[in-house]
Amino acid sequence: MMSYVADFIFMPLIAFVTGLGLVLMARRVRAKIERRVGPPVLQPIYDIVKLYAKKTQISHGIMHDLSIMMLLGGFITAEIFLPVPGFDGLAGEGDLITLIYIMMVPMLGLALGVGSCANPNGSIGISRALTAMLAYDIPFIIAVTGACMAYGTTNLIEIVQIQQAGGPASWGAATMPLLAFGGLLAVHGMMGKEPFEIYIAPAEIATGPMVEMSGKYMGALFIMQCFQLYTIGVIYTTLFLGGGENWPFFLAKVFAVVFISVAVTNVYGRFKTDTMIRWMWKWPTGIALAGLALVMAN
Amino acid sequence: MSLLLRRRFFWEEIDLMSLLDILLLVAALLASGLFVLGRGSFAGWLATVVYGLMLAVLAIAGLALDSGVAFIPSAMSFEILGRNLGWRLDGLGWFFALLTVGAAFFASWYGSGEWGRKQKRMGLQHALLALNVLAMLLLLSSGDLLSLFIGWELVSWAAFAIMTQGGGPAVAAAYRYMIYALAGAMAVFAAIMLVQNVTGGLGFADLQTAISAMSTAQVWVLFILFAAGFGVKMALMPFHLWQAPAYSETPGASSAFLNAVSARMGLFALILVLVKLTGLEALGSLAIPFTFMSAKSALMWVAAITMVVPTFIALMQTDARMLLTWHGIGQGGYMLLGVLVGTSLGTAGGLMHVFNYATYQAALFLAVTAVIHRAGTSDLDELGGLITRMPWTYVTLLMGIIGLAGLPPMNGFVSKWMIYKSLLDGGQPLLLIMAFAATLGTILSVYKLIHNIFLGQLRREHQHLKEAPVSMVLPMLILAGIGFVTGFMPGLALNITDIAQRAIGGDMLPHHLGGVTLATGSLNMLWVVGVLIGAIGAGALIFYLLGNRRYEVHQFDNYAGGHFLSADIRYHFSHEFYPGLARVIGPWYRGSIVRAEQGIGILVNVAGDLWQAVFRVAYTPLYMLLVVVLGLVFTGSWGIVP
Amino acid sequence: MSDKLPVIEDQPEICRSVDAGERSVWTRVMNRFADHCRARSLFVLHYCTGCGAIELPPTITSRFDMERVGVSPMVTPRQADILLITGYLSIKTLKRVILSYEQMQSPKYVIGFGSCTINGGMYWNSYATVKRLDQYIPADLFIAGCMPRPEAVQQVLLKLMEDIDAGKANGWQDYYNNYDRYLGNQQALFGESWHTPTDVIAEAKHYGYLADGTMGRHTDLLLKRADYALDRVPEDYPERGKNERRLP
Amino acid sequence: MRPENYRPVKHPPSHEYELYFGPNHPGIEGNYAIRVRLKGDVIIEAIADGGYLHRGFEKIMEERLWIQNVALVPRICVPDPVPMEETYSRAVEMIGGLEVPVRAQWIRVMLLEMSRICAHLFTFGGNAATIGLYTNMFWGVTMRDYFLDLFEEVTGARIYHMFITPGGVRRDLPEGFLGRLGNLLDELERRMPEFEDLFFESAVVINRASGIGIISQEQALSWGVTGPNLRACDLPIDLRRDDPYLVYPELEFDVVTVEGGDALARMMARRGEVIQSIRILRQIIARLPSIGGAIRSPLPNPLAWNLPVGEAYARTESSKGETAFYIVSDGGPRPYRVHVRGPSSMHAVQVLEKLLIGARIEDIAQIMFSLDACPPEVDR
Repeated sequence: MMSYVADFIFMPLIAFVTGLGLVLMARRVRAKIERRVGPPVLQPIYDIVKLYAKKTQISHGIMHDLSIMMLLGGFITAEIFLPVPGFDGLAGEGDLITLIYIMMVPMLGLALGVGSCANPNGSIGISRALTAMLAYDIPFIIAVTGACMAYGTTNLIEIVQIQQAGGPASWGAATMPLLAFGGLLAVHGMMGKEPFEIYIAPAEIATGPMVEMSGKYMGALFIMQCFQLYTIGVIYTTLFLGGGENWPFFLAKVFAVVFISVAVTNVYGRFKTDTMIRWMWKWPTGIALAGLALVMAN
Repeated sequence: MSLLLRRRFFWEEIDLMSLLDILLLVAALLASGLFVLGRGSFAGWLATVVYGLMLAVLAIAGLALDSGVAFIPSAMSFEILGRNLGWRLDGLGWFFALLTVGAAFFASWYGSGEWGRKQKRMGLQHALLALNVLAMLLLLSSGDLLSLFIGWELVSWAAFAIMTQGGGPAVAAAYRYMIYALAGAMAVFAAIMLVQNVTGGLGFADLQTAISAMSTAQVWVLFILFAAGFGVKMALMPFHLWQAPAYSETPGASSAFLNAVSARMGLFALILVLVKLTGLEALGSLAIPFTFMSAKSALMWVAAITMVVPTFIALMQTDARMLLTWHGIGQGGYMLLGVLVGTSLGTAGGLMHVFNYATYQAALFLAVTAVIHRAGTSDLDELGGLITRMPWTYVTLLMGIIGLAGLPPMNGFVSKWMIYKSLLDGGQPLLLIMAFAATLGTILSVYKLIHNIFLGQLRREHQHLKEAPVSMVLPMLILAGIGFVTGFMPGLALNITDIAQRAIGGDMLPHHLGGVTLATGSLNMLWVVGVLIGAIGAGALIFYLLGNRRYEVHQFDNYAGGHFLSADIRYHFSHEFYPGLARVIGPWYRGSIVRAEQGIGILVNVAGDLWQAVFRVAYTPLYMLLVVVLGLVFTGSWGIVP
Repeated sequence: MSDKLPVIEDQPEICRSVDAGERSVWTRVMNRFADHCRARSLFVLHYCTGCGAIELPPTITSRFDMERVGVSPMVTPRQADILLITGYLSIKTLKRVILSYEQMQSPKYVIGFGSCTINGGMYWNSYATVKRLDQYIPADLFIAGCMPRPEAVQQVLLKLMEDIDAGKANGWQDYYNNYDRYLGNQQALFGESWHTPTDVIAEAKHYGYLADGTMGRHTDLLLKRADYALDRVPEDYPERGKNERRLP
Repeated sequence: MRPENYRPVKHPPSHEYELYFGPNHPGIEGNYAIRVRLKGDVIIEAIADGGYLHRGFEKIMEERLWIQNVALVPRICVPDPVPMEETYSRAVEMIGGLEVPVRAQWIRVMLLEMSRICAHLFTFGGNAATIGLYTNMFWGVTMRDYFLDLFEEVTGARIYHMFITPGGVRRDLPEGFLGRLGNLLDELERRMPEFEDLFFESAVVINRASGIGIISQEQALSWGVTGPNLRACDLPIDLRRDDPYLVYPELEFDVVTVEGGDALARMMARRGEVIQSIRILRQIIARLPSIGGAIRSPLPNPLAWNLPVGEAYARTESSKGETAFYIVSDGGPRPYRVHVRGPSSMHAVQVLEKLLIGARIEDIAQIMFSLDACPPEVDR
């Protein structure tokens, strides 16, 4: 029982703190590429505390509030179902498929909240975000399917154990490099970084979903960003990089996954929506399908 | 349930045989009674109560079936052409009958209140609904191929009758449906005749012996005839064109009923004939020459295409009812796919999806009907912002779409999970990817549905709308509630599908209240939903405890690039909701099947005209000559060949 | 020559305005912490109201890089903390500025940028511009000059941070407390029918910032005209057609 | 509140909606607005909505002395102020019959070309930022900042120099300035490949910019398009070549033309102009030290300076297009009437409105930035 309590409290907390680090890394890397200093170390925390400490909090109705709860709740749930070193409590109760669908709950919540703000920019942003989801999820799903076929299970704990049993040579990235590469491209789209940043697009739709978010609503979005980067990093690490043996290695892998994305993002512009779909359905999907074929052939 | 059976119950005292008789008798009485009394304002409530009673009877029958009774026979039987027609309700039929009567119960309840009073001929609708129930019960309890065919025809005509209620475009759509249904019935009839020719019998057992006796080509013909004939009813691709217009033009409550169960009759017949009687091994051994595929995998691919294509057609719809019916077609693909996988997990998933689909689709249709009732339209471009005006309808629609999209915590997720998992374990990654893609399309589509109706800008003419009355809100909320409860505790629904699965045969799926535990990854919805609710509660705590109080602003207090908004500015983004996607997959919507249908229509017309011309034109002697010559040649060859 | 300039002591240390809830030690500590964070995370509204906006890109880009002190541009007024009035305000712009200001979340800060916001500057005799910003919305700080250099922008932001940290930048409370006065000035400029979709009075009531100056004869006028509060569309709205420019 | 510019759509078709692009929008250049009517994300109608930056320049200038207006004119166009000063000064010189010393002419050309580079670097940055390529904006704006340093060294101000006065320029160049300018040009040339990789040759940029906002040659001529936008339609029209002023006839440079007329072509035309400006500046660095003489012809007391009765029209090829001043003097100490012919008012109103029809939401910002219109100059 106590282990469950520890899971429920510490896993989201660790995810949040790690996510803060990931956000800071993203901002710092970007600053370095843009040849400037970048934000101070505590900047992500300052931003979130500042937003929560706003003295007026504008709401656009109950659904707007509920969406924030769904957003945080969905991601907290996702964190609890992730296998991380030392805490696997609930990863066995729901598998990889469950996890992928749980991650859609906060997205749906956000979409509903943005819709209830009644701002056309927000609605267009959600329309683009969902379109982007359709674009990047197909290669991602192929990668996940291929990995599950290769491991013969969707149980996250077992996936990690299978990879750790054989050392780095048995990591997904080594045994199925094509799937891992296709998945990495899809993960880049999932993080919403350029060139796939079509749903924030400040110059086009004025930051889309965030357009009416203020105060703690915006703060929740900042927290969501932390969770999102962490969750994506962990899922990719679990599937293809052998999961976590211990915390230092594990975090290094998660940071590496996110780093690849944030390092290449700054030299690209933003695709148009249809270009992104075409690209995603051409390259990562093709690569992942080739990887899937290899897995099936074995 | 095993605990309950230690004691003797009253149904063990009374004759088990009569349970089905009671059911059919009550249904027939209700249908005929409603034709007479339907105009009274009490008719709807009467029907609701009777459906409730029938549900109770079915529950008793269910307990009996669960306790190991193979089927509940009926005393009713006829002798036609020397063949004995019999009816009996087995577990599979019972499962579908439960859904049928349940859907009729909620539809009737919904139609009894304010909504029914606004309808022009509600009495007829009630009566036709009862007729449909009767026809479906007859179909579901058919004991041999002939009674199956009779039930099939009855269901088709009853559905045709209820579809024409809308008038105008509804009649045209229903007419189109009827053409498809008759063609399907012909195919089924041909298949039955084929069986009769081979074995001389029409019992279910005859079919099994026929298949073992037939040549491969004959089995193929049988398979194609059955699949096409029953596939028409469940709108398998490419026989899907009739369903969306026909169902969406039907008046609200009846439409919910039709959507929830009517198309599933086709699935029932397919399961009965292809899975239960023929057996999946037989289908699997029916290889397509020169390919790696068998009849089973071909049908699975058809199911997968039925899953994906209609979903993406639904994405492009601008009418709420059309959108939902297209999804109905797509969801049928999941069910068939799950059943065809053949593992205990897949069969249970497919059957559970039938149940889940019935709950959320009925709820969705009732919610959309409530919107039509208040706002007068279901055109997605002409609504918006109704969340403040119709919050309970919004809640229903929200729960419904979460189910339809297959996200936790609703029940749609569980059955889809089981189907995904069975595909993965069955080594069908491509089908799994298609299932995932269809789910993604569904998410896009249902968000458009809820956004365009309930979110966004409230239109000026809808400023003074009220929530739908309790008689409408309550049934749909209960349906959505069932969806949630069976999502939280899928074991409840799996208990029901167990009965059907036992009737089909094969392994049973071991499950518990929270889901299933498998070696290769398990699902415990008690944990998933519990943690999700707890985490949303934590989110609520964070939301309410941290930061200042919220202040709700008016809708026009909104960022518009620094501009001022007012009621007469229309800024609701609704039309062409996914423009980027439409640009990519738009060219795929060339409507090849629509054109094929039109082409067949033209071909039939041309052939008819030609035939007519043959008789009209003045070359009769020439034709006579031709016929005579051909006849001579035929008889001559007849003489030569032997 | 002393190496220190004499400290001018003529104005007393402005006390933190005490919130109604700020009685316990806990809330006081939390508010200090919040002020600390507020001062270090400032989002500037991305609204180029005037020509001073030309010096903002240099300020945020690689050479001066304001992100290293936590200042970053934000797109919509909902997310922003600072409204930079970058130079002259034409009357048409002022309406949008007021709307944007009212849509921002408190605490919010206004910085008048350049001489034009202080006294009209170069356009002191223009018929189209507003000469004094602080008559219409409360400005916390001004930067003199035309055009102020990026260093000046940085300096004023640092000063603002100091003020926020010390709890002194409270112009936004003044807007709630003396809304009637600000609204009167706005009405004098825009006419009696002026209102924004934002309900400042209700917001002030909700958050307890209601003061004697919040409501008065100008706000009475506002309530009569406030369509947003009544959910109705006035009948006298002009029809489409007369002056509509049609495109070929 | 009914905003003055709002014209409501009384009963719009149910599939259309309106969107406000600006004035408070990151996709808009400056304080400017476009109201678009959309179906899906395709624009059916676009109406430019300016006037947010109106200061009444032409009226204010009538109330100020000839020399006071020198301080006013650069404020008409903020990103590219030097051509305004130069054109105004030249118009005044034409009325007053003032002769500009040769050295002052060379310095003016140098400032003009530096201002052109600044404006184009700024535009590249803005153009990249509309598609989320902020790195290019950060680098480009920083590069421009080094030019602003040089401006500050010469004129004492970063943005509004007020340096070119009727009759010449205010001051001579500081010691060693040309060397520093040369170094900066070297640095810019060294950085150009970076910008090429990042921006001009980036697949994403080319993908997005090509084919949008196409102006045909006939349209360009009939709509009054000038400057790089015109030359992007493959029309070699350049005032520096066609109607030479100052010492441009003595300088070697190419008129950069690009085929296509779309957003990409306009960007490429500007890129070519930056290279040509570097070439011009190198020639100036080489020749300016050998040109001596005064930098200003003597003026009478500027506070009591009555120009003779007359009128003048002076025009300049600025980074945005053809900038011109039409000035009428009634013999008094102040202009009788001033008209500013800015290129942006054509680009940002009539051209933009027409180009946006049929474009998509994501193209609005890019088309606007590719036209490089300057809202303060539109509104004046």
